[in-house]
Amino acid sequence: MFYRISGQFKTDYRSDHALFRVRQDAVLMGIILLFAWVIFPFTANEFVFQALLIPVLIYSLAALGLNILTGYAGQLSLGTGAFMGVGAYACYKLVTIFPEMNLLVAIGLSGFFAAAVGVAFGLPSLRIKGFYLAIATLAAQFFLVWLFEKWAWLYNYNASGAIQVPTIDMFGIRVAGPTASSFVQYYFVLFVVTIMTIFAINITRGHIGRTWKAVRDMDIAAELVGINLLRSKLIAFAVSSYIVGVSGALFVFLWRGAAEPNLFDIPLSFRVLFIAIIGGLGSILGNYLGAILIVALPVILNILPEMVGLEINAAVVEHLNIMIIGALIIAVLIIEPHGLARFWAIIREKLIMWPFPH
Amino acid sequence: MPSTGSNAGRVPVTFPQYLLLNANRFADRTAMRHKDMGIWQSWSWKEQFEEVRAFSLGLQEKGLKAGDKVAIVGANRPRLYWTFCSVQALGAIPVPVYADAVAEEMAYVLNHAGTKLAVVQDQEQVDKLLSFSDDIPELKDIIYDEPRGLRDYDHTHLQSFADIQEIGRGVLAADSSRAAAWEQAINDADGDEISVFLYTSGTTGRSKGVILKAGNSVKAAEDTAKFDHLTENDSVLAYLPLAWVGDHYLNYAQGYVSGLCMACPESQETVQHDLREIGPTFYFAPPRVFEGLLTSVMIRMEDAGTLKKKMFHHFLGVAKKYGEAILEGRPVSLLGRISYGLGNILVYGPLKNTLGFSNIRTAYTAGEAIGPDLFSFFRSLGINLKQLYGQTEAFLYVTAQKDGEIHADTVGKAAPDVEIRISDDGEVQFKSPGMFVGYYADDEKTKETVTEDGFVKTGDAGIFDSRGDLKIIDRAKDVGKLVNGSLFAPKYIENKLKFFPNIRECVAFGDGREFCSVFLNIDLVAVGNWAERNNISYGSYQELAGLPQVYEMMTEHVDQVNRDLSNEPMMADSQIKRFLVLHKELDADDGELTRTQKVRRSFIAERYAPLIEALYDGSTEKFVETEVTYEDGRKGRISATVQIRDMDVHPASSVTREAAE
Amino acid sequence: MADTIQSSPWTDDGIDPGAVLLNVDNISLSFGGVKAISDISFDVCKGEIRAIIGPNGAGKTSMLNVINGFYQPQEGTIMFRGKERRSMKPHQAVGQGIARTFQNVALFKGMSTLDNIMAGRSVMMKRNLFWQLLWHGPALNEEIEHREKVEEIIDFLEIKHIRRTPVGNLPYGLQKRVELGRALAMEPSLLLLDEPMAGMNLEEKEDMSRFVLDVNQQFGTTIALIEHDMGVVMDLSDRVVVLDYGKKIADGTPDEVRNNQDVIDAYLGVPH
Amino acid sequence: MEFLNNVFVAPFQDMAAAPDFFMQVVWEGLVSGVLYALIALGFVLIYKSSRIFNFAQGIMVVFAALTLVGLHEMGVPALLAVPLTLGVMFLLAVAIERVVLRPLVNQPDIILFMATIGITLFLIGFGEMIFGGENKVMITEQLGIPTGSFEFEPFGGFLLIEQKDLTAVVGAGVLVLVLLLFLNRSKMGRAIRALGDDHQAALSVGISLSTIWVLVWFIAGIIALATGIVWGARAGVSFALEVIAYKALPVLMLGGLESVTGAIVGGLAIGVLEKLFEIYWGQPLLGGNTETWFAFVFALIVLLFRPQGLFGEKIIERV
Amino acid sequence: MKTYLKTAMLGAALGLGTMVAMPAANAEDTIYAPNLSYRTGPFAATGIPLMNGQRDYIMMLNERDGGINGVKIEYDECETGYSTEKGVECYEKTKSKAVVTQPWSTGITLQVLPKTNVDKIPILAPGYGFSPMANGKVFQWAFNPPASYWDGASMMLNYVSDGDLDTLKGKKIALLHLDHPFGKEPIPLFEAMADKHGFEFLPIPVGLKEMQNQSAQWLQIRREKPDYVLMWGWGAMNAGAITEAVKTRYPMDQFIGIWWSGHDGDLKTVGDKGKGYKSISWSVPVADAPVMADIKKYVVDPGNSLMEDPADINSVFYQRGILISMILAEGIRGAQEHFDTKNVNAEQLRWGLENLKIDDDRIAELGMTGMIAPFSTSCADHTGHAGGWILEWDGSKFAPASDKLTADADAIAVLEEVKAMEYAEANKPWPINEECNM
Repeated sequence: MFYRISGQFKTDYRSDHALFRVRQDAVLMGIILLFAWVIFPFTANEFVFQALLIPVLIYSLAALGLNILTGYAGQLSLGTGAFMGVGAYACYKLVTIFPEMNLLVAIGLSGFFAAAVGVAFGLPSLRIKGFYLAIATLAAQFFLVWLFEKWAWLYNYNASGAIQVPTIDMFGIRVAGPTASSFVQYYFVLFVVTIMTIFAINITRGHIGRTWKAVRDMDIAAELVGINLLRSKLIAFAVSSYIVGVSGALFVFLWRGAAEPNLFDIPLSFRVLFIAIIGGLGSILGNYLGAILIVALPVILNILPEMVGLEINAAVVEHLNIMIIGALIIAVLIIEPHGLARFWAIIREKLIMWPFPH
Repeated sequence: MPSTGSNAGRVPVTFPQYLLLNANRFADRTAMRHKDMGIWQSWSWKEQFEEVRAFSLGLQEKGLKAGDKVAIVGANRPRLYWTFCSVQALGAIPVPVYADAVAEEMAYVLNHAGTKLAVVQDQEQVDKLLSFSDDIPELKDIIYDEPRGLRDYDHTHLQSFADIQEIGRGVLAADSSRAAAWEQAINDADGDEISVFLYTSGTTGRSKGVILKAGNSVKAAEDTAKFDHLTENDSVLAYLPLAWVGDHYLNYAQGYVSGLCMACPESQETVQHDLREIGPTFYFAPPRVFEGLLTSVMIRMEDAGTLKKKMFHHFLGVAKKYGEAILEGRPVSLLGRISYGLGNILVYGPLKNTLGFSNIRTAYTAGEAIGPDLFSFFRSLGINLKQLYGQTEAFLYVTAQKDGEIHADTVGKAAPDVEIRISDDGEVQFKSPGMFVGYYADDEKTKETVTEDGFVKTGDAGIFDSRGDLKIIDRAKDVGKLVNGSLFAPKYIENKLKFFPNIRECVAFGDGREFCSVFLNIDLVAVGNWAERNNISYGSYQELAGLPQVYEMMTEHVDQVNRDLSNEPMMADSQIKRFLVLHKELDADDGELTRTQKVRRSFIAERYAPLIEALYDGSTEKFVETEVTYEDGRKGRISATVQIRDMDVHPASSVTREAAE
Repeated sequence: MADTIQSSPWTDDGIDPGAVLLNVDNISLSFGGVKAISDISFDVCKGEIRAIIGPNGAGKTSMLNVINGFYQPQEGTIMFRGKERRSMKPHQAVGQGIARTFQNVALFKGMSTLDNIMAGRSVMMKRNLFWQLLWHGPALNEEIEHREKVEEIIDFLEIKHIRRTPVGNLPYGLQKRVELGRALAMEPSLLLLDEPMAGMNLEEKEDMSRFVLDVNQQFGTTIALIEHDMGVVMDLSDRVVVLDYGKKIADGTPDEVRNNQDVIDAYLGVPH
Repeated sequence: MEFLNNVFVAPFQDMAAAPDFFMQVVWEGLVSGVLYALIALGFVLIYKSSRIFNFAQGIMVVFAALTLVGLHEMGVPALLAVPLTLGVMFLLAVAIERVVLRPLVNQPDIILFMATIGITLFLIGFGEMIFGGENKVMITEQLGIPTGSFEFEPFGGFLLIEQKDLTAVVGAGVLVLVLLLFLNRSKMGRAIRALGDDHQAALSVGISLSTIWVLVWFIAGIIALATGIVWGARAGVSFALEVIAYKALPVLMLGGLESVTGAIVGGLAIGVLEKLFEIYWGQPLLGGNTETWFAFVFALIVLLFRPQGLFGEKIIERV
Repeated sequence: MKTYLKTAMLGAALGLGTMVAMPAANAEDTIYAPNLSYRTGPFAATGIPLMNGQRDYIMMLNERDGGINGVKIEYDECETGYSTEKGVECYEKTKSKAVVTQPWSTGITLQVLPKTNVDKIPILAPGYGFSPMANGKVFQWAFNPPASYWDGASMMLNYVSDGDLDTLKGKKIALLHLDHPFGKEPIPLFEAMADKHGFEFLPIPVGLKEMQNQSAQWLQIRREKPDYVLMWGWGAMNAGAITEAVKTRYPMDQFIGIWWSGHDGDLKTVGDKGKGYKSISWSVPVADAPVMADIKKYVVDPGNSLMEDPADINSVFYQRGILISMILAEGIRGAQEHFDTKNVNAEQLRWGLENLKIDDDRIAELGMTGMIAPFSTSCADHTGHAGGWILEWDGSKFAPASDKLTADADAIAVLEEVKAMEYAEANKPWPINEECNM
């Protein structure tokens, strides 16, 4: 309906390869960016920042990383949480060893540690496929979390075994630590997420992204068109783990403020996986939609009874909440197995076809 | 960049002169687009000028001289359009030929025109030409656009377009004076040169080559471009046959004159899609196309959800009520404007967009009568659809509807600088700036067509209505008289009936008879749908056609037509007194229709003589047996007892009565 | 435009037309004791269309798999473009100019026609991760450069109208065509076709035959193909090698092969 | 040097020094192994018949055990509670087939996998709402499971074997035997096995797909109940039990997703090995708690050398 | 139709997504005291009786006295399921009008701790949290009365050594602990004490996923043969440990758990076999305490309690929950009186919690005689270091089995100082209460 694409034609390949081939998409993106960069931060209160905006962004980023591996390169991973942990611990060590280091740099660097670990655990992917590989990634998951607990050097020998984010200033503005304002932290996260998303979009639409999709869709054929499977998969592991690692660093430094090892345990991995799958594998947008649903919905379900004035036992609410999330996952999978991104794609397609049904 | 040279400031009188002008005034504006290799390849006027010049010089180098004829065969391709101008620039004459013509027809045209050279699209056309090359000794060389598959052909008399252009560029590079000479030659033209031969696809007999002069053509095109305010900001999709006057006039001639941008579709199959992509501002299509569009819109909407369907039809209703008034700037209530505005957001805008009509400023239809509902449907959406009446001999325009003076049942007033009159026997005759100078090598036909005082006979019967608008009622030769001497125009009546979606075909009889009667063919899809919705079961066309409910429906339709006819003084006597619904669909395989789906009246009259007899002998039913040809070529016989219905006739004075209602 | 395709350096592999491009020498291959191919030798000359035929289970596909490095033969050598090799990875074979299609369509189902064919050019796309991240600039230029080549192939194979259709939604015949396109995109000097016409109707077969011939003529690509339809094989190919139970039983022009008694026996199922 | 000694010599010296302790470790590992094998068996059955990687097997164990205990708390006699629980598990199987599997038939593996995670979440919420989150005691005695223990004194040491563990081992053995008999001998069982290879072949036996699925999920439910009883008897019944589902995963990796034998052997092997590793290497050298990852890393290493797992057939790739 | 369903669902999802949460307006005449409860999740079994106790005491106050000094307390649970993430979310949600944060898990406490400095909301973590929180100068906003984990650890050592720690020399003491910040909490103290008093300290971690399958840990215990096994267990770990202890034939009288390991529910699953198992506790269930009668009268009998089994009223954890709410209520009362206002705010409550005076008289006034040891807090001491008792499981319930024990205050104080400063250093700039000069 609002997608009126008539008269939008391409006269060269450059514009044909543009990110938004349809003007309305660009407009929509502009509106979203306007909300993200201006309207939300200036209207949100502390709770909205801390319980909705910041976590949605960080989870989106983690899911984006996972999606590169699972959605684009077809390698199912259940170890996302641990790779986030690698990013977080690496960042922690970096800022405690080099207190003068710019946090942005530290976070950027910590991604490389995650990428290295990711590549190491990605090596078996050439020989192990499908669910076997998924279970293999669990090895990373459990081993790494164990390591976070046992290797006291990682958490600077804290008595509690947890890492606590120190207060960090950047260009004179407090960005991390208990006294940092949510407003600043939100912009920090938004900035990193935006940059990472741009990178992810670029890489997935280029030839490396195509190579990944080829490997995902049919690895034998991919090999026979000259794609080096190991190389392609390892790049996917590296890029994916990098993004996941950065998200892990953000997770702890810009949001949680402290983390104990089992924070990075399997529930976190699953949560990110939910986001990626509900959002839509093989899509960038889906990660955001999925995160909005999976992160924000429970928050809203929790405050909903209160808002409508219902007095329900907190435990019952929580139980219902878990059930609703479970049922929702199943429902989304049944209605649209390709996730919310496909959902949007269908709606968009319908808006383009409007008023025709197809 | 062409030098402005000696011709600066002078009004161009040939298309090549316009090319030079446009290459200056619109240098970087897009002149041509072509969907190829996945994108719209584009050429600015300057680039187009260079392409044309290269090819033209290449042709010159190959020995093409003024007066030579060059056949152009193929689909709408930039290079073929460039060929026109390249050839005209040398004073030679382009002869576009229908690409789908069979070899024999094509050979006739090429022979008749005496073409020396043919520029064709691809291997298919090359093969076709080579297949009768022995019959056309004058044809020396063939130039092709797409090299695919032609690699292993003997290239002594076969060259690619690109090669010729290479030659042309080589010439330019070697001798810089050639460019100026070439331009000088163009500028030297005074408009009296022959611009093009357009062969009409004669329904009877052989094709005739209509000779059009450059000056006349340019004048005509300038007139109509002004009439419709065409400028370099406009764009069109060139998808009609290259050899047809409509395409040559609307796209090539008007394009050069106004500087608009012409877009060539990727292929015939993708026209609809390409139309949507380009979103042209000027559009032409015969009524059939619009009818097909409307049908497809309605069919596609059938699958929509109930709510959406309701909304869609509601807003169509709103459009019907206010749309045309708003389009024509007539006063409309605020509520009406708001409803229409809402409809525009929800329905019309998106609908036009999916059809590729969003940017249309002017759309024309012509060729045959258009149903009033169909016509106002598109107009009510906000598409400025108009009718024109034209002929190859006129270089298209005879009449055209002016913005704000649009009526479904007329073709408007005379186009600028056109004179029209109606002869005593009802035939429309005209005199126009773009008028042809004669049929090539056929003086006899020319004499037959042009009156002594210089009017061209159109062969169409027409009348002027009270507003002075021309109304075409039929082919002049088909118009007859009822026994009481009043006018009987079968096609006029048939068209009125065919505007009902439930009626697919009909044949009217009445010449030399007491009254008018018709055969009807129901539309299997439309009536079948209706039957399904009303839980009426049927097994075959024959069974459906014979159902009493269907007859009821047809009776209503015929009565409506009678009511309409009674409003028209000249036609009131042609009201339908009796009709029947044929037991089989009229079919081209049985020879009842032409391949272009036109009714073959005399054949039908002969084949169904017993039925006609029954129409006039007062019987209420008649048993008939007919031979049919099935799709696989087998023949069979079907028989049926066909019902005949009597109709009431409305008094001719019903105008007043209706007004009182 | 289409004319540029003729000047493409596709066949520029340093081998003169008519000379031996590929020589397969005494190849044997077995899986866990089961011999799939035993001691087969034949050659493929540059510019020809070479057919490999034989009854089901004759080892034809295995032969192709050996040629493009998917299987490593236990014995024998392969000489390609004048160089001898024993084992290599499939993606290395692609690097040397061997492309292939598959008996069962092996397209990337989640991708469009355009992307599938673009994937065929992966080997030639060199811009690394860094440039890919930036996209604008070198990566995009490279992408466009290859897009132009791919559009030529799309045009050549007459699949413009399905450019952006996900290949999973295409009818079988078109999928096969897209697969051929993907192989062509690799600009191979040797193109291996594994039953290019399997499962096609007559019209599709005719189209495909035309494309195979056009590829051979227009680009001078050497083609080795497996096909069951004898009519097609005899029409298309310059020379035919016949396998049966992993052994070579005949080799020659279509006419020679047609009249070879062993071949007739093999096809009639005369027991060994 | 010392490091090498600690890794390669000292542990074995320890084993030899206290053989009774070593035997105890092996026994403990074996008992865990039986449980791993049981859960893995549930996975395998469902994977074989429907290509679903059923993550919900863990919560099914909890759910079955909770239902049993919950029914008993409501006053249902223990021996009646068991069939009633089976009834509940049957209803669950039917519900899952109707609500989840049928609409998702022919979807990619990962989608079905996610759906089973959805089931897991739903059952956690549902179970906690119905039964509450408290720890519950398995009605071991009421079910007639012996609770005493046998004590041995091999090599002058001390080896303790609990009767309920022994019952668990024996019971699991019987269950597996019955299952194998069912799979190999009955028409239904053969249909289930055939389903893994070819839907059409299975259908030709004349049993509808949904019947088979309900049946398979029901069998998985029976196994879940058995697991729940055995595990609950050891450590009580609570939602924390759900995590043992993870333990079955490396077993599957090792034994192959489709091999019943693989599940059993793999389960036992992992149970014993992880215990040995933890006691003799993990605790002294790595700070303990290595059981969380040992099985996974072990399976990963094995798979690197044998990608088809211990019991899979060598894969020949075809094109 | 399917399309509509899809569209509707998406619409609903988006609608929810854009809704911005605003906590409901606060009624003026109540004090909002939220509790970050965990009635769900793996530790629900422990949480439920505690939450019930906390809730019922406040309800009783509201019913019996009309609140505290006439101001009703709005007790509100925000469910965390013991998840740190949910906990922080709950903190953010409630902090705008809450006078106190009761974070419950050590993980949540650690996360919230730095934020409270900024938000100026006191953390009340009775008997849990971070032991150095006792240092009120550093942790101005955190309170963990009446005893910290280090107090518990010290009391345990005092108990096993009969007050003379040097008798432990050469002995081996194992700490079976959850591998989690909570479980690691006492390790520094044990290590310090082991150094000082010459016993061998052996931490044995139990992973969160291994809680119910501790055979490896108990095999280790069997191999190491420690003289005492002390346990920092939580939830299902407790029952698992006691079951394994029984199986391993580890003597129950050498097996002592921290107060969170002394839960009736956990021991019930073990039953008679757990007889002799001990747990240190700063609270003692007293069935006939007057306060219990009031709770029964005002809350349980009218059916307002969430307790499922009325017999649970005498369980350790339920009564501990009551005491926790009592500490909060006393803090509020103190603040009301000090500031002479009814509606105390968070900052005022901080003063209240910093100046608790729970002496024997006050305990008696509260009808809690015997349930808790007297203690008092100050700006320097946010714990109070009250004593505790050993409770012993008799097969069906816990009963006191020792005289009142006290912790080795000096040793703990040193460690508290060191660790608190370490914390402040790692999190600098960290505000220190300079005004407090005690």
